[in-house]
Amino acid sequence: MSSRIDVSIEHRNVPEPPGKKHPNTCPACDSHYRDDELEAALWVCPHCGHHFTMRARTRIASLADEGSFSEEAADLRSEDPLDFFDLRPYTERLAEAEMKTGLGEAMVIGQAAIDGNGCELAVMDFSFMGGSMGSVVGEKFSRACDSAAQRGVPLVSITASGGARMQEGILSLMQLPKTVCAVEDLHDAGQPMISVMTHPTTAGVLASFASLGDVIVAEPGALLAFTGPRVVQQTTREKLPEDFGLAEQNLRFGHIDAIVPRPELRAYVTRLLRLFGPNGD
Amino acid sequence: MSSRIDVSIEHRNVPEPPGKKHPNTCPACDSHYRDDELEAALWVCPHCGHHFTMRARTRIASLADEGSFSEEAADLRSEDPLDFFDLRPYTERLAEAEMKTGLGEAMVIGQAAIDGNGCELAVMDFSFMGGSMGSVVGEKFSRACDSAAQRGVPLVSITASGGARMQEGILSLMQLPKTVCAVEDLHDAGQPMISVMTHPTTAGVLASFASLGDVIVAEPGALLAFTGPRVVQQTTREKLPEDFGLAEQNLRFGHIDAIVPRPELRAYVTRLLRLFGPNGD
Amino acid sequence: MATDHELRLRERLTRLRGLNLLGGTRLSAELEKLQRQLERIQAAPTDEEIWRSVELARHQDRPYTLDYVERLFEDWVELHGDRGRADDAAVVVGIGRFEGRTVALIGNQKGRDIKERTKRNFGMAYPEGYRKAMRLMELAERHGFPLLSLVDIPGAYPGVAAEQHGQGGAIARSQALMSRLGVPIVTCVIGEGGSGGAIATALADRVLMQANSIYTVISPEGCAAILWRDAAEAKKAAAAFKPDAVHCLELGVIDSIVPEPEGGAHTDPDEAARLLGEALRDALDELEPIPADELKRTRRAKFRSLGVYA
Amino acid sequence: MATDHELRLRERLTRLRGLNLLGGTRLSAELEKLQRQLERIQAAPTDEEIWRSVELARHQDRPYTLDYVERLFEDWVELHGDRGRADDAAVVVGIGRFEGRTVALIGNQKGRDIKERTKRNFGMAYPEGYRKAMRLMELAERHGFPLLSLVDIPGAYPGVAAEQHGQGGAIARSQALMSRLGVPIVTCVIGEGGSGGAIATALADRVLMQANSIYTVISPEGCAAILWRDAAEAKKAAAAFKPDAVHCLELGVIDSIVPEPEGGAHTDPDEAARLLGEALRDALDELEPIPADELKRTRRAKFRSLGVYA
Ligand SMILES: [Zn+2]
Ligand SMILES: [Zn+2]
Repeated sequence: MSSRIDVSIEHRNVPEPPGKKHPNTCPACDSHYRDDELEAALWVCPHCGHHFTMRARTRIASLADEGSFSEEAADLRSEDPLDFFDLRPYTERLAEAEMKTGLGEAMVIGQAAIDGNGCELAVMDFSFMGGSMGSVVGEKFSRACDSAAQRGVPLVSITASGGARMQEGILSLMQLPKTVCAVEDLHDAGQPMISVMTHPTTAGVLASFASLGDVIVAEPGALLAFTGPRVVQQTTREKLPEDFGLAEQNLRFGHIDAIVPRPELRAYVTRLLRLFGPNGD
Repeated sequence: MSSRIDVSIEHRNVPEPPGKKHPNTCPACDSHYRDDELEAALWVCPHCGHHFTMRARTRIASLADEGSFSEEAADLRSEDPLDFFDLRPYTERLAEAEMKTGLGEAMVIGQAAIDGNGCELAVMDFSFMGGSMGSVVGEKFSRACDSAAQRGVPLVSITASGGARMQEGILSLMQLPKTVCAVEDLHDAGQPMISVMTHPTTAGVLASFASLGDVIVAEPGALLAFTGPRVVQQTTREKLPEDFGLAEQNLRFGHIDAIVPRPELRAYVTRLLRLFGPNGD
Repeated sequence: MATDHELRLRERLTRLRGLNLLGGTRLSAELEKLQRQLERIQAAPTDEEIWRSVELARHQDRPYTLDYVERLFEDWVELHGDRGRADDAAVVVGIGRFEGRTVALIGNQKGRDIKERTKRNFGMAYPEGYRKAMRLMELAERHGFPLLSLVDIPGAYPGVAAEQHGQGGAIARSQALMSRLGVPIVTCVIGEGGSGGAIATALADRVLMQANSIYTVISPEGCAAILWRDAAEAKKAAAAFKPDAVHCLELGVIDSIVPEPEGGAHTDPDEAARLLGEALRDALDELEPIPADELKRTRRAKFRSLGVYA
Repeated sequence: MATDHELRLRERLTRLRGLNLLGGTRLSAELEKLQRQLERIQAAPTDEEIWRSVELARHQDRPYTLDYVERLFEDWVELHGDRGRADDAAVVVGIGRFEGRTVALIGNQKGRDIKERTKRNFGMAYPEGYRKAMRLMELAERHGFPLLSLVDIPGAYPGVAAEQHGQGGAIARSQALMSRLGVPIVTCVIGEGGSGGAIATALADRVLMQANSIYTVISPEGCAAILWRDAAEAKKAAAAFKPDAVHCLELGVIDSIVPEPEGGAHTDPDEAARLLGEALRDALDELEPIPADELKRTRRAKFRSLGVYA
């Protein structure tokens, strides 16, 4: 008896998703670069086009008009509501992440202009505890929505996240409905959200605000999946399609609007801001 | 290269859909009956349960409380806006259909009560030119929606149709948006529509009001398809699944809420009328 | 027959003049347009002329949706996917700037060469395509963008998977959604307006047809196969059910005819685009001042009035 | 620790008392309920008690959605299908009469025996299941039926097809739709409230938990596998992230705890149903007088207030 849901899996022949190597070695073509070389190339491999992870502040600098970015809610910090302790205390992990990244949390928000178009930015940083979403990320995103609504400008969200932050337990799950409600309030205020999904945008972030963009674009090769390939493989023993969960598969299945290479992102977002802008109506 | 849309076809082993034999011979089990035998059995084969086509007035009698039905718009008649002539003039076909069926058109509408619950009925008759939808069917359905809205009662629609009436050309296609708008006006008035699809409910009727029921049920074995099996087979040369387009396949694919055998239909509709009724809110 | 046809159109004009509609300016604009149409029509199309429309509507060089988009839109961004299961290439959707405003566009899209035709399924949408269109309608509504739809579809796709994925319901629900929108909607049939596939995205405030497009309840071949039991009698069928723009206008099914370059749109795509753009702009200009509730009410009333009976 | 826990709950009570909310009666009812909860709590659950909740929440004899439906509803009609591609048996939807009013219900549904478990995919919805739920939400909104949701899902399904069909987006959009509804929504976690699969149908005006249910951001095993690199450490993980009803209440994530029969719901399903029915009825009674706009605003404000930060 066949299942009621057609669970046949579509396989395609595409290259393997990138594995893990030295951070500045291209996982796709093995070219190695200095930081300044990659910085100059927007952290895109000049040889093969592979998109390296981009830090939040670098991302903001690459999009916002010079001097236009004005950060908001920079002083918000996580608490430890569960006294969470796995192999180490949560508070220790937080302190270490802040030390390592120079960021207070996995998301930076603020006002900006892109090619003269006012907007609000909410940018995640994967280096801060895998971009996981706890109470502070939820609150920051929520405030970004309000800031955009109050000023009558679109919100541009750029995600990179492994999912919810386990160390905040059920409260981290609650950041899903929280950010969803924030986007809905933004929409009720008549403002759009442009969602840019970068590698990886998974689990709780994919299943909440990131998927609610009026326009959703992804960077090439980004993993966009609720459950990542390793867990799917282990749990179901299914043979995974070669491009499982990647942006390319998501485009084919109708989940995103476009795949935009990083060098073209600023122009693409600018065009959208113009179309959604006050003269656009 | 695989198509962007997963067009893999699900096949199942189920019995062949009924073919064509003498009207009172069961196409499923070959039992033969007199009219009065079938009438007493609601035109369901007492031996195997096959559902014969049921005429509109018989259907109304089987559902409505005795004496409760009050027909509306009985005097509407088709015109021939295109002076349509194929092998015979449209006007001649119409006259013949009226003679044969005793009906002015392929739909009967009116006020009724079912087990004491007030409602509006819109019942199609496949015997009148294959239940095709032209201007009169569209107008009658539209008036049924208004009558239900004005009296604050639900609409129960019972369809049996080969599609739009070609002889009215583009005007018959316009009955799709017309009936759709009528249902939306009904919904805006706060009243539900219960859609009962009987064999066959296809093409223009399936692609308009019949699919807009708040609850959609079908009779067992009914063909519910936009394009029937013969045309699909001829056009695409695809191997058809055994239950192609039947109610059972539609239920499996999520298009209908339930398959309700005719003897249970009255009780089922009654229950829905109670739930949607004025005390239900 | 010419006289008869003119008579009917004159009757319609007279009826319109007698109506006590809201929005006097709009009505007089409407009347003026009909008057112009009337003047353009010397005679009802002959059977030969009807068949020529069928051929031109299907001409392999006829401009398709994207040909018009590139000529009429600035800042065009094509959007993709139904957010469910697929991105149907037979339906193109996006937003762009048209004559100084942002609009949302839905268009059927055929392919030019064999490879593209296959990719776009010869312009025949799957249910996923209608759902993609519905997603754009919701986006338009959310942001107050007027909605344009360009119709050019041979018909709903007669395939097994299309049925299994719920073609009938998708066409019904797409129309239902259009009847609920508070933004102006303008549709133009730019080639084949084939049956359910066409009406799925044509429940608009203004429905236009290019002069050589057709709008049909069934393909001429399909009609001939059923009524004449011979698909080769398509020409007879077309003559009988009259899918050309002039007859559609006469029957009140469309609001006006968009002229094409002499010889058909394919002979001069730039000029065809200019003429189409003008007609779309005029329609939007008329509709934009109307409040959302009135738009919706009038749109529904218009479609609910279609049909001829005694 | 008990004192500490009580303290926090008292703090929350104090905070609530200080809030200048609309609807004084509703607020005082809220306070009264918290007071009762507080009295019931003698001490925060120990690690052992938390693990016992995990076991009871997953107990093979625990009542599932349909067990409650048959005990609490009259005139129940189960509805089927997402009107797109499938009818997901892991999600049950329908309308029925509950305490004198028609309500719409959405519930996760596990299977009792092997065959039913397979059919219902062990209670784990596919995206089609969330879309089926959304269809019911739209029906509820259209007819003003209050919406009840019973949550009992181990988690979103970790399968390839579930991803290909858009699991993440479906969960997000289901929540978004709930945040837009103008009808009262009451959710109760009746077993496992597992991550995204649970929250997809839990954005409610009132969120309840049965005493032995759990509500988690990730399964204890999943958490252990990641943080301890050993799924067998699930008990440690559960003790660390505290998925039990008492802790969820303390964190402000749920509004109240629905008592179960001594020994767990499975020991006396009738009594469990009676207690659940009472709690659902109380919640609906409170919510029904509130106007749609205020319901929606308050619902969003409540979820937007969740989280702990400095
Ligand atoms: Zn490289
Ligand atoms: Zn039989």
